[in-house]
Amino acid sequence: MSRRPYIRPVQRSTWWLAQPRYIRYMAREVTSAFLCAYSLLIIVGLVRLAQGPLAYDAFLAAVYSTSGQVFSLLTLIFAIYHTYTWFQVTPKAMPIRKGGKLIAGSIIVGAHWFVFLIASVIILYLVGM
Amino acid sequence: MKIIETDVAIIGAGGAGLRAAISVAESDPQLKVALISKVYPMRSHTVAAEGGAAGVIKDEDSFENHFHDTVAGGDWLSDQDAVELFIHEAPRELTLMEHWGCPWSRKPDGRVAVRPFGGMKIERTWYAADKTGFHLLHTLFQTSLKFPSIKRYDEYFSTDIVVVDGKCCGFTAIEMRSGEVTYFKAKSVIIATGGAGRVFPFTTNGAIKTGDGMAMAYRAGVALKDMEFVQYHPTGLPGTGILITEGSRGEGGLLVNKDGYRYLQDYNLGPPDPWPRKKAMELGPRDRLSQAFWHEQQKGRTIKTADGDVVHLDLRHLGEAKIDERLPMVRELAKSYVGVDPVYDPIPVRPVIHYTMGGIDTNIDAATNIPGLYAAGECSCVSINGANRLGSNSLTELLVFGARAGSGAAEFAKARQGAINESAAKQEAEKTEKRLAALFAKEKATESIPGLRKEMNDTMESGAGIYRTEDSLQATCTKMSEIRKRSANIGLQDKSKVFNTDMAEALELDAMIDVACAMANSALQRKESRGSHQRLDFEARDDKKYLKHSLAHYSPDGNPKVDYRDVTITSSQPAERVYGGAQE
Amino acid sequence: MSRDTVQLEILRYDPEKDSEPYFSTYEVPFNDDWVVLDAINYVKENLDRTLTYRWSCHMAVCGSCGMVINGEPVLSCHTFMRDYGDKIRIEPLQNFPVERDLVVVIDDFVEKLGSVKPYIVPKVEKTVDEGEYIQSPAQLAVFKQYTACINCLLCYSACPQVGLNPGFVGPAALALAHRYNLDSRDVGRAAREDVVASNPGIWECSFVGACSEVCPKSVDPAAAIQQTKIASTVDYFTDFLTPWRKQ
Amino acid sequence: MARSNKPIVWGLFAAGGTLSAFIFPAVVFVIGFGVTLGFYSPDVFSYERMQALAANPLGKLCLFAPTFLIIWHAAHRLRITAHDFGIRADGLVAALCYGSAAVGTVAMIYALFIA
Ligand SMILES: Cc1cc2nc3c(=O)[nH]c(=O)nc-3n(C[C@H](O)[C@H](O)[C@H](O)COP(=O)(O)OP(=O)(O)OC[C@H]3O[C@@H](n4cnc5c(N)ncnc54)[C@H](O)[C@@H]3O)c2cc1C
Ligand code: SF4
Ligand code: F3S
Ligand code: FES
Repeated sequence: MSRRPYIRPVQRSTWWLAQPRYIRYMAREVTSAFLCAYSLLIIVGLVRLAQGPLAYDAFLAAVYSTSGQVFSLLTLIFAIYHTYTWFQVTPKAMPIRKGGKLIAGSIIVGAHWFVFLIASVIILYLVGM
Repeated sequence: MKIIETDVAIIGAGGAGLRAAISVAESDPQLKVALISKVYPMRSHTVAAEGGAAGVIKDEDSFENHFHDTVAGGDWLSDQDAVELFIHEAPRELTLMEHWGCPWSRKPDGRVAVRPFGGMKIERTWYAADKTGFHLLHTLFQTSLKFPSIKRYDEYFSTDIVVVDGKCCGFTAIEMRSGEVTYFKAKSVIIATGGAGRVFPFTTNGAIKTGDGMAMAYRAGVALKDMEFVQYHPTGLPGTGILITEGSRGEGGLLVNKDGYRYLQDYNLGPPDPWPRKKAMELGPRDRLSQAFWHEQQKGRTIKTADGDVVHLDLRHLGEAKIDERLPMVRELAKSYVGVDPVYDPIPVRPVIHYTMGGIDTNIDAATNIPGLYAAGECSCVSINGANRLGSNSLTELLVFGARAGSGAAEFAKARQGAINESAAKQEAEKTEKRLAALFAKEKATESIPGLRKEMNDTMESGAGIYRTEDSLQATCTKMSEIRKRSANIGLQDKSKVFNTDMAEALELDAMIDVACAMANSALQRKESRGSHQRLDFEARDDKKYLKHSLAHYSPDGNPKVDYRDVTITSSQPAERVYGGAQE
Repeated sequence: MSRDTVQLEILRYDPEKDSEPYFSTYEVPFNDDWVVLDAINYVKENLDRTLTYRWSCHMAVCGSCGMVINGEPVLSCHTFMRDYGDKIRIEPLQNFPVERDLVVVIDDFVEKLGSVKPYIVPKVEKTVDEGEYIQSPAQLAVFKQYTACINCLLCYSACPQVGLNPGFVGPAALALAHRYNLDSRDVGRAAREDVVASNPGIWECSFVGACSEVCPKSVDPAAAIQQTKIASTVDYFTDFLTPWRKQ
Repeated sequence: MARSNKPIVWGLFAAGGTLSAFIFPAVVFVIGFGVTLGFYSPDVFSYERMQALAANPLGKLCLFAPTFLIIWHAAHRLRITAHDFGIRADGLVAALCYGSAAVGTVAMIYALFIA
């Protein structure tokens, strides 16, 4: 048999360095690490809250410490990137038709950002109330 | 040698081959079907067809209309019994395609829409935007996956029909990936290998359209019928030969010369109405339009470009919305390959070799003169297209006669008496192996494959193009038989067994030379002008002598013997072909 | 910039001679109107008869000439030399075994394509004499885009999950399943779910989106897959909450 | 082939992803910088105020539901990301990711509803 198809090896852990679009993808996926860590932080805060004022204040101090602030900043950046990527793909996942015609993706994405703004303002306002 | 045994074997998995396979599978699920193709089915050139497929559907249309358009369009060289059968089956086959999922374009009420096409009296061309062939092919391919009895052999290059005691006993093919010669032992065989446009240098046809099946049948003893009739399509893109569909004229596109003048009115195709008038001007038949170009060129009224002379196809007045809805592919192709956006500028176009009306001689049941051997699609000639095919008849043809070939071959396989004499058949099949071994073994090749192919292309264009003369054809015939001889001296530079395309090109060249010889010789001997066959030395149609099919019989020296058979006429006596305002 | 020649670096592999692939360089004339396939054909006709690749239509519709050019999967008949520099690097499609030179083995894909039952399962059987099924232009528009796939496999080459998970049914096949699921004439969705909604089906896709970025026919398989995920998830929960409805 | 059970985790992933896209930047801003940037007075996050919020049934829900969805969103995506980084022990990774999310969920239930 003269056939001998050659199978090129796949770089299992570094494949994503090959192309900018893969790097962008991995950046999006890595947002989950920050979302995860920050949700854990919130949960820790809730547990601390349940444990009493001393525990809770120590927790707050940690959040306001320099490393806590750096962590929050990083998370904020990745959270916004998550929002950006998530909105960007919604027209694909949930296309909307009206009268047989597709509604332009940019309109759907724009509407999402609009809701995002309103939601953010409400949250900021409610917390301060 | 590997032997694969089956009931029905089909060579070619384009529209015709796939339709035939499904037809066999539906007629009897017990029959084993082998579907062989030198490329994956969805690569077959049916994929390139853009415009549409003809079938009577509108209330104001009638079978008589379709019959008459086809017969007159074919300059009365069509067999009228075949045309009758064809037009009646056409809407049924197209409806069947709809049932199988073909995304035909629709009218607002949800019924199938039709568009006008060249040489047709009423709109009857079903279309799926401007990707009709693509959708037909993929629908057929995907539907074929439903049938477990259809076993595909993709990328097998078929080379020779095996005939024992005058009966077809299968064929040989080379598995491209291993280089192994395989004998397909079959009770009946259908050839559906498509056309042979690649015989010419400037063509809309893909690289695979090299007439292999025609040559196989021809060498096995089936005549090639009406090979002198080769269609030029009036609107190909200069340089690449990419087709701009007739649908673009059906939608209202205009052809103008270098002065912006709609020159077709000078060739009995007027009046130049601003709207698309059926069977007139831009909607005249292809042969007339291509010939008009030639005359304009003689008069110096075409536009000179680096890729030869062109005229302009103007779609601008249709507007962006209509172009995008009906002709998206035209816009895309023009933008990419000639850098012209038809919304803003006219598209440069010129006539280009498009279709082989002639082919493997079959009867109305798609059967050849060799028992057990059938043919359908562009490789065959049942004679519905006569001397000039009407646009959108061939996609329908490959469905109608593909289906017919399938049921005929199925019946034949079931009724076939007596086992195939395997040792005799194997002996025949081994000839292919030997021929191939000799090709591989040749050390000193004095001819190159691309070189010889180019010489063939050039002589076919110069001698057997839009207009022909005794001298030009004689020169081409002489040149072709010289090329036939010299082809014995080609060899392979690639000696690998695996996916050897050098070998495939050698075999394709071999087939094309046979086909070209049949074309040139048949043309030389037809001393009249009819449809796409136009002779400057015999300008009139001569029904007395040539209301006949030409039949070219194989001869190894490249000079086939050509004889004739009467055309079947049922209800339409030959008359003058009139287009334009004069028709009414 | 005007140039006379361009260098093509083409990946070569002949299983009968080579233990592994290597690059060969060819110098070809530069031509403003040429697509890369024209340059490759030039090599085959004039420089090296052993160069092996697939092509047919030269008009971006048969899907046979997919290659990786300068790292990006493209149709070589629809990619212009004028858009590249003086060196063009040409490799076979990623994620497929290399049969020889630029020809890859696609059996596995063809198998997967068939596995999603890509044909109409009719709602009501109609005979030909009863005419066509009625389908409004709006109903057609819902799935039209997903019928445009030419099986060129650029998406399989671009999708990292195809490379990392050989069992993955992959973008084009899943988009085709979606095409039939959305067709108003079809009721085969439940039957397709066996493959489509299995682990190697839609769930192997992590929405990289590369498939849609490289698709020459704007099929947008990424969208098809995400929509299928949503529909399958809804199905799953409906089946779970209303077990009596299951046949 | 068998139908996958992934819709369970994917459903949570999708819901959490959507919710977090809308609210998480604001939430992180509020928690991380609301006070330090002087946007709010420090007592906005005082023990008493938070305690009151956590005691209110509606407040419980507002704290629990989003956090629950987001942590499950993140857990599912992390599992896939681990695979993308070449870690092939998918069973173990899944157990770790979903396990942590489950632990977090239980901790929240404990903090909000039991303690
Ligand atoms: C650009 C273009 C546009 C067109 N537009 C229209 C239109 O709008 N309307 C219309 O009616 N017609 C149109 N036509 C004509 C029509 O498309 C063709 O006549 C028709 O598709 C031919 O189909 P087929 O099945 O006979 O052959 P093909 O589709 O060419 O298939 C041939 C098959 O045979 C196989 N094959 C060939 N040789 C071998 C071998 N040696 N061994 C094994 N297998 C082999 C190939 O692999 C392939 O599968 C158009 C043609 C072109 C080129
Ligand atoms: S989806 Fe697009 S990229 Fe993928 S095979 Fe189809 S046409 Fe090619
Ligand atoms: S690139 Fe691959 S992971 Fe999904 S969105 Fe496309 S199939
Ligand atoms: S050659 Fe057909 S797609 Fe490129």
